[in-house]
Amino acid sequence: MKKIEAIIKPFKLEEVKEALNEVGIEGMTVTEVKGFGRQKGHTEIYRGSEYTVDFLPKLKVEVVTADNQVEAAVGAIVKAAKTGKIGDGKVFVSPVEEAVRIRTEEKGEAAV
Amino acid sequence: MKKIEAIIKPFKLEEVKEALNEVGIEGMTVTEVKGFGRQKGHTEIYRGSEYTVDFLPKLKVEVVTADNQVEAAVGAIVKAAKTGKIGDGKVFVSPVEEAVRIRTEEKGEAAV
Amino acid sequence: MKKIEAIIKPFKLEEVKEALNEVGIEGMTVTEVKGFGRQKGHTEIYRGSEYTVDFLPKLKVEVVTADNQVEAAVGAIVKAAKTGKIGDGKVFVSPVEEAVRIRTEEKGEAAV
Amino acid sequence: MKKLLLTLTLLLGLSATAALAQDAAAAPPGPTATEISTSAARAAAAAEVAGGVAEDDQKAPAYLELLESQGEYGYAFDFFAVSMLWTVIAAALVFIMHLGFATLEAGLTQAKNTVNILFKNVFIICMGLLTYALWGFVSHYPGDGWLIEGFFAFGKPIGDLNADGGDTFGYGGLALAMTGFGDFIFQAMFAATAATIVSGAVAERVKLAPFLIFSTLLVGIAYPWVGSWHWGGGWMGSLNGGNGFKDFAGSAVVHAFGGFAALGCVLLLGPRHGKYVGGKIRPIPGHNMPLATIGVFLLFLGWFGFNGGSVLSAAPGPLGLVVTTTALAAAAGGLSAAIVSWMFLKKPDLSMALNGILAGLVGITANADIVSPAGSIIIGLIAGIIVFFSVLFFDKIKIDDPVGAISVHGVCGVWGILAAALFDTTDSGYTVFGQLIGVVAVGAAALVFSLVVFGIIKVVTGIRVSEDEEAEGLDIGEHGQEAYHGLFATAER
Amino acid sequence: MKKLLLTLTLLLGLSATAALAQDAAAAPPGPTATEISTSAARAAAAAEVAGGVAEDDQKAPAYLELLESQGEYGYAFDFFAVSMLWTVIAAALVFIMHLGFATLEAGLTQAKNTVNILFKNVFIICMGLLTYALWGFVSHYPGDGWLIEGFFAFGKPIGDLNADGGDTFGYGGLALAMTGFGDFIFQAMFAATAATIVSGAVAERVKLAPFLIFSTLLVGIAYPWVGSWHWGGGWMGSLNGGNGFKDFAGSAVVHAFGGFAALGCVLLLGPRHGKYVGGKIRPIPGHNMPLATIGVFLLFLGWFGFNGGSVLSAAPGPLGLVVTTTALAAAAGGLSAAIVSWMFLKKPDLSMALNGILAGLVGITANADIVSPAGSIIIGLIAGIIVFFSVLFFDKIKIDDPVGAISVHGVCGVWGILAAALFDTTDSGYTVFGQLIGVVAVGAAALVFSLVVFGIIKVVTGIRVSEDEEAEGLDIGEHGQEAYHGLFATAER
Amino acid sequence: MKKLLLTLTLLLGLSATAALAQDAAAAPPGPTATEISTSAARAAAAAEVAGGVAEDDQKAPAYLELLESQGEYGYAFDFFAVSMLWTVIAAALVFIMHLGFATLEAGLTQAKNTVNILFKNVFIICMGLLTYALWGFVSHYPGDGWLIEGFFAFGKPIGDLNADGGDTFGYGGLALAMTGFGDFIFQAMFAATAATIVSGAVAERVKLAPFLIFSTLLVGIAYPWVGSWHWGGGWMGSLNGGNGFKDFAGSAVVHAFGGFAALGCVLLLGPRHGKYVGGKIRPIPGHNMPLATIGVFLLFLGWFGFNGGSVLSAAPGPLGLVVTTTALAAAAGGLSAAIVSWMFLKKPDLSMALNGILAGLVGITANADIVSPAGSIIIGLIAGIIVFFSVLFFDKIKIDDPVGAISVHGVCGVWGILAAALFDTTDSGYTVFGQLIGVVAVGAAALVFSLVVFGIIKVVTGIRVSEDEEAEGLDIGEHGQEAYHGLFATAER
Ligand SMILES: Nc1ncnc2c1ncn2[C@@H]1O[C@H](COP(=O)(O)OP(=O)(O)O)[C@@H](O)[C@H]1O
Ligand SMILES: Nc1ncnc2c1ncn2[C@@H]1O[C@H](COP(=O)(O)OP(=O)(O)O)[C@@H](O)[C@H]1O
Ligand SMILES: Nc1ncnc2c1ncn2[C@@H]1O[C@H](COP(=O)(O)OP(=O)(O)O)[C@@H](O)[C@H]1O
Repeated sequence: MKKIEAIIKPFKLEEVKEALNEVGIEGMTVTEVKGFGRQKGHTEIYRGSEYTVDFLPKLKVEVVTADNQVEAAVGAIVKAAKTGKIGDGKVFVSPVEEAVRIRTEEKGEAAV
Repeated sequence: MKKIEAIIKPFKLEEVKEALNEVGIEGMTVTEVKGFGRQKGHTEIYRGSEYTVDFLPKLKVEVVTADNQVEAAVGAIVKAAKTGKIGDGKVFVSPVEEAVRIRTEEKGEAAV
Repeated sequence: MKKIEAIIKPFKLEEVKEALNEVGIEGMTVTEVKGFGRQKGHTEIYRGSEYTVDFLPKLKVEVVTADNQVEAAVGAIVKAAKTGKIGDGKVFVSPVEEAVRIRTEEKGEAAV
Repeated sequence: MKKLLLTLTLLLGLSATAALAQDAAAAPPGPTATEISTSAARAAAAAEVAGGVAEDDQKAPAYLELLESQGEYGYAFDFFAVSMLWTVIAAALVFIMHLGFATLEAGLTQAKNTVNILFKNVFIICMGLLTYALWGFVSHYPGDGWLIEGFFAFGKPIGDLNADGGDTFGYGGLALAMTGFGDFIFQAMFAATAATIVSGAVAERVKLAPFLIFSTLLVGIAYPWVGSWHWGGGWMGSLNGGNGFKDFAGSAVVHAFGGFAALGCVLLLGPRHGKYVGGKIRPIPGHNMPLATIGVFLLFLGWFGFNGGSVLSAAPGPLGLVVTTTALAAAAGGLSAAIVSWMFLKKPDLSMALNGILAGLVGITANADIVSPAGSIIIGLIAGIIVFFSVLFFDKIKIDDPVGAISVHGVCGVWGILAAALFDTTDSGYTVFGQLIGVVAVGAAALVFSLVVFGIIKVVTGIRVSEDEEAEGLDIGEHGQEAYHGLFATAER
Repeated sequence: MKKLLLTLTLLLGLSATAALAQDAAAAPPGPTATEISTSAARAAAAAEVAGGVAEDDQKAPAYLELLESQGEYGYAFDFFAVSMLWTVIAAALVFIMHLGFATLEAGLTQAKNTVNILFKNVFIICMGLLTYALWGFVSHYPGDGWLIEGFFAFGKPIGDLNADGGDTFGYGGLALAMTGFGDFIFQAMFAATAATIVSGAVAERVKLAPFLIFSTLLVGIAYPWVGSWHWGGGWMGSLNGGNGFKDFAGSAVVHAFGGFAALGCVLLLGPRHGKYVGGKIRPIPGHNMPLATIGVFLLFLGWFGFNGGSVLSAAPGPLGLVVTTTALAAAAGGLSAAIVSWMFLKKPDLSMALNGILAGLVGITANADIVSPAGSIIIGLIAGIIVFFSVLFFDKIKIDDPVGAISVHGVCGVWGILAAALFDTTDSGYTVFGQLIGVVAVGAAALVFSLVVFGIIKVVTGIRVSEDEEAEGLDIGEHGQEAYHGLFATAER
Repeated sequence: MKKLLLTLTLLLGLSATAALAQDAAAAPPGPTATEISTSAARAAAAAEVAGGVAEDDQKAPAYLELLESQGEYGYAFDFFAVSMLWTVIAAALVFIMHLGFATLEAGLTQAKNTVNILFKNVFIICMGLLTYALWGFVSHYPGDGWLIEGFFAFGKPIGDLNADGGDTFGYGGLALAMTGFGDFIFQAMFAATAATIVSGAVAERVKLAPFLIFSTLLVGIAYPWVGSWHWGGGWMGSLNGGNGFKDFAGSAVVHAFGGFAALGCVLLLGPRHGKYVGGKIRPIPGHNMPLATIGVFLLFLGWFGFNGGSVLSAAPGPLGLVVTTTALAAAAGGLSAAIVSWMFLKKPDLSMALNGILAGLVGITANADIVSPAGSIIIGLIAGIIVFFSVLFFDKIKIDDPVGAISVHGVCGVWGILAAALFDTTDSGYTVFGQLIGVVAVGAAALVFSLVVFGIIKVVTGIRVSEDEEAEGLDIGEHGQEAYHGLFATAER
């Protein structure tokens, strides 16, 4: 199994979710994060002084899935999340050795 | 070392923490997340219109631990987090290659 | 590629960011988390009763980077995040198999 | 549940229509006699208040006599107008207490139950005003329309309370210097308070519809019923050896009433899941202290109208005294609760200081017009100490009251009633014993009413949400609506 | 944009300086004639209000005659003083409605647009007060200074409104028992309301600077212009067969005016991105329901001053009636909207109950002084039902109004005007038809003004932020400022 | 620290007991002479205010003479009653300013220090009311009880302020138309304001107990001491060539006093960690802009009572003028601060607009009763510009003031005092020089008091929390209580 972690722009969540559903993935976990990267932050003002905000709001979507679904899933995410503008985010894939469904104690790919 | 990531129902945190303590694990990191899965969301109402909320509040508990503790830890989590109802969550195990305790710069299993 | 996950004290973020920039790392993702560990929580009071808060606010900094940068990055984080007091946090390193930049669909080390 | 609710709706609709019909019949031909007669009972109630005034005013009898001697009340119109204006403004101040309760209760409970708390408070003020118009006011002040003399009277919809012209002392005399509508609106704002007190105590676990039905009965029927014993000229006038029960603005008939009704409900309801685990108390901290603080300041503000308006005229002497004693007691209560919490818990507890202010306010409510400034400070200091130990006590015996309503309104309500005997500077003959009888009667009535009515509802429909719903929060369970939407909500749509 | 803004600033600065100059010239030598004459038109407007009072007061003509017969108004000074005091307090209550609007609108929109909402509301109250002083008041109440008789008058800066001494009925007579400054400040607080209503409807997508210019013109020019037709003694006095248009405190000239102006803006602006997708409505929930609830309670509180102050004196009879009918209609509106939402949506909707309270308040505003309590309850019940279906309707036809301003103020404003004819207990000859003409005229004027002026601005500078900015939020885009900073902000600095 | 605190508690308890004893001794036998005599000094102070009134009222001397000629004040009772009522309502409005300060300060600071801010504000209003009753009022208005003539008087507990009957002009005459208790409660609400101003400036780093002790001394001793120079009939009456110092409602003796006391504290305390790093300013944004906005609107509302109540009667002429000038100055301040920030920072800064409203309000406070509407607009416009540059200036010189209290209250307080000379329309002989002397004296006294007293406390116990505690937040460090609890808190219990 693999874990796919995608950092995306917040307003793309709905589209990413639907794209994943379409390739048969029906479980995912989402976290609010702040991202720092090439997309430059913006200047903010507060009581007369300016300052730079480097960290921008993003969402992290995590999906654990069987090896043979990874490519489809990554493809779906990339397609749905792309705006073509800087700051669109990244997708990372890493190995997962075991998965357990707490409710049933099923293990492995059956659990995800 | 392995990283154990458990997605659990929020009100189970205390029990999971205690179960982990009992098997000798004394460090963990918790994140508020939203989960999407078989547990269907609910309908909400706002100013006269209905809409579906698919993402449900969950907590993610992360524990990095020595290989030989993994089984006990996963078992403890599963036992503590189970309600038997849909949406209880998942446990994922993945490899960790290195760990450093910032304060002491200890490395490896000594660091977790 | 590797993923470096660092749990740090919140007020150290700025310094960690700058330390990472100095070793040439220009992308990272940060999450608000709560940590449980040796650093004991504190007692709080509410309407006449005391209770213990075990989970302390921390930040998780995630960086995916090329293998040959890992050492420098970990070193930079450790140096910047250290106060020498308990609760300084941990750094974990784990394998990443693939990375995709959503905007350009670049893959691998070019994507991070 | 749904059925009960629909029945309720229907009943409300019917009464409103009936009221309209009555009204339509009565109004056009010409001003008929006012619905609420300025009966002997009402005059008696008013005289009790006037008593306090008169004693302070010994220097000005000439003017008062002058007013009364004027057949037409001509020159006195202005005093009447200013008093009536004060009544209306005081009603607005009491109204804002409902926002105070809403934010205090929301702040001291969990985020996942916030919509539920807010909805309950919105419902109670709306329903409270309507039931008071349709039934409560007439039942509260029956004049000579008692069913059981001095003990119970039926209510009915108010009619044209300006039928007497709405511009002279004819409605209530010098000691009730307002029009019928002024009297109504001021009292109506009080009425909803009692039910709101209960709402905080049962928060985070009570089923919505049964609570709404209970609170409708509480505010619609029980509150004016018990209140009529004192303010309606009922049997309490014979307490204290005929000097009457002393409860200036309602430490007993509003606050203790609400507090003991809350106690009854909590006894039937049980504590929140997870509050008491293995003999240990696990505090469930409120989710938003600024909201709670806003609530207490608004309640403090509203109390200027609650106590100040209870002078029932703009008589300058008593008005100045009442607002001064009220503010000093609040300040003393806040301070002593903060200091006591600091001494016993090592750290100063904001949530306790806030409760202390309310404790001081409830404590002074029965006696604000008859104590000295120094007396008011002491009453407040003691109230602040009482509320601290009372909150601890109820937690110890596992009576789970998320906002401290039982301690603040119930226990400190009793303290205020007793303090009226202890700190009276007017030698009016109030005794600790006489006062105790009164407040016990009120508290017992509230408690029994709650146990019986809420008990019946418990048997019929249940009163508590499921454990799952409690864990998930009542906002989603009862309302399908969340109080806060962050980045996520935005993202998801 | 910047240029328009600077021009605006300049104009403002110039007028202020001009005003000072005029003032400096006029003031020292001695009290000159008051700038705002108590003209025939003003007296007429006042008389209309007095009408309502007089009818209720048939028993007290002796006193009123007495007052008028006193050449010096000596004894009447106190009634004048108390009335003036009420005017000032009512102005303060109406002022707090602006906080109510600010928190309601902020609560019902997304967190990322909160600074923007708050800024707009701060701007509107500030700009509204200034333009009303520099132009609006005189244009609103032109006396005999009409440019087009009964239809339009130029404005100019107010001068020394105490020039008549500021202490007698000389300014406005018995039915306008206040000084010139009292009159001004009360009316000025009303003025900003109309623009604030629009601000909620266009929230989350309107470009800041164009909206500020539009709202300056709306509050500065259009509001007093349309208002002069009714309150300024304009052509509406001939409606209802010469009995005049009945709009007690502004269901039409304030609320419907604001609501229809909002409709015009929303038509030009289009819905928020993502609100209507593929024929489906996707609600965009507000980010903070406690804030929204605070807003509605503050608006309810402020309405004591809005309607109560519109008695224009402290006359006890009408005052008591007006606050009672106002409160009952609000309560009924909140309850019926809650119940209807419960029946149709299976769950009780807090956001709807809140809108229902406001619907009841807007519905009673035109007629609070001429209906019975039962009438007010029915007006409120119906308003609550109307607002529920109206909100659904506008969503269905894809008119996106984040806070329901068009339904609450526009639709229920119309309802209030009609209800004045339907529930009148004073036989004043108001007809549904006559009322309809009036409210249609007001609504059409507001709509056309919006379409034309906002339309021109749309062509010249654009009125909508970019899609990217809308997604990211207007707080960062327009202000470079965020409303909330958590742990993160702390960490990052 | 604990010891100091306990001592404080003890002292407070003792004084209260002493007060009770005194009171008990004095009250029963019969009304003794009022504790606060209507001394020559008081009358003089009152006359100053009356001066402003009289000049506007030249047309009504007949009525005023009539009132004075009536031995019994009979007919005048109503004017007295309405004035007293206004005093009480104004006190309530000033009270709500404390909630305004609490929410403004909480909103403009970080979430981790919110409980601390709220606690300080709760403490200050409580302690302020009590110390004012036990010491301050008598020391503030010494009558002829000066220790050092015109410069310092001891305080003592208030007694029965209704001893004169509480119902005639006997207490303060026509220009102070209120009872003793009315006078007390209105002044008491003012008193706590000065300490609250300081609380914002020292936020996020000051140690709790030392600050509470300091603020107790500031509000209890220093405020009435300095205030007695002006309002107590002290030496400032000889300024401006004997015309007296002009500070209508306290630009100097309340606001500049608080602002300069804040400056002293901040100088001793140093900036927050991380505010100035390597010569650069790093803004620390407030955590909750809606809370801050609520605060400013509530302060604006409260100012209706702060300035309006300072008319010290309900005299219609001055009352209307004062509320109008107050509102216009606030509006102008908000607008000019917004526009200046827009021009200099490219974007409109909500936090600055909010500060601008307060700047306008502070600027008009000294002179609201003697300027024209146009004058008030210009005063406000300039105040808004001043506050913008002042905030920038103090940041530049590394005086870290999280809420801008020094700029808003200190600097704009000075501006208001000078504006009284510049924009006076009454030819009262106020000179820039005379005004400057007064405000410098007040500011210097506040600054020196702070430096000395807070300096001593700094040496004895320290005044600043540890760097660790500052990083973690004072809520946990000082209170063991957090302001916000989310999903997590729920989960964890
Ligand atoms: N090396 C990295 N490790 C982890 N997260 C990263 C890394 N680089 C970028 N990110 C995340 O991806 C987001 C987008 O990256 P950015 O460089 O701004 O634009 P783009 O994805 O278009 O290249 C960042 O905000 C950050 O959250
Ligand atoms: N493939 C997955 N990858 C990551 N997280 C998942 C995955 N499937 C489920 N989850 C997480 O686990 C939670 C519970 O899953 P769900 O399918 O609802 O019920 P159950 O665990 O009982 O099968 C989800 O809310 C989601 O957070
Ligand atoms: N085994 C672990 N797995 C995951 N996170 C851990 C683990 N141990 C500690 N942490 C994280 O590191 C933080 C600091 O650890 P702690 O034991 O308190 O202090 P120190 O880092 O000084 O040893 C914790 O708050 C927790 O977030």
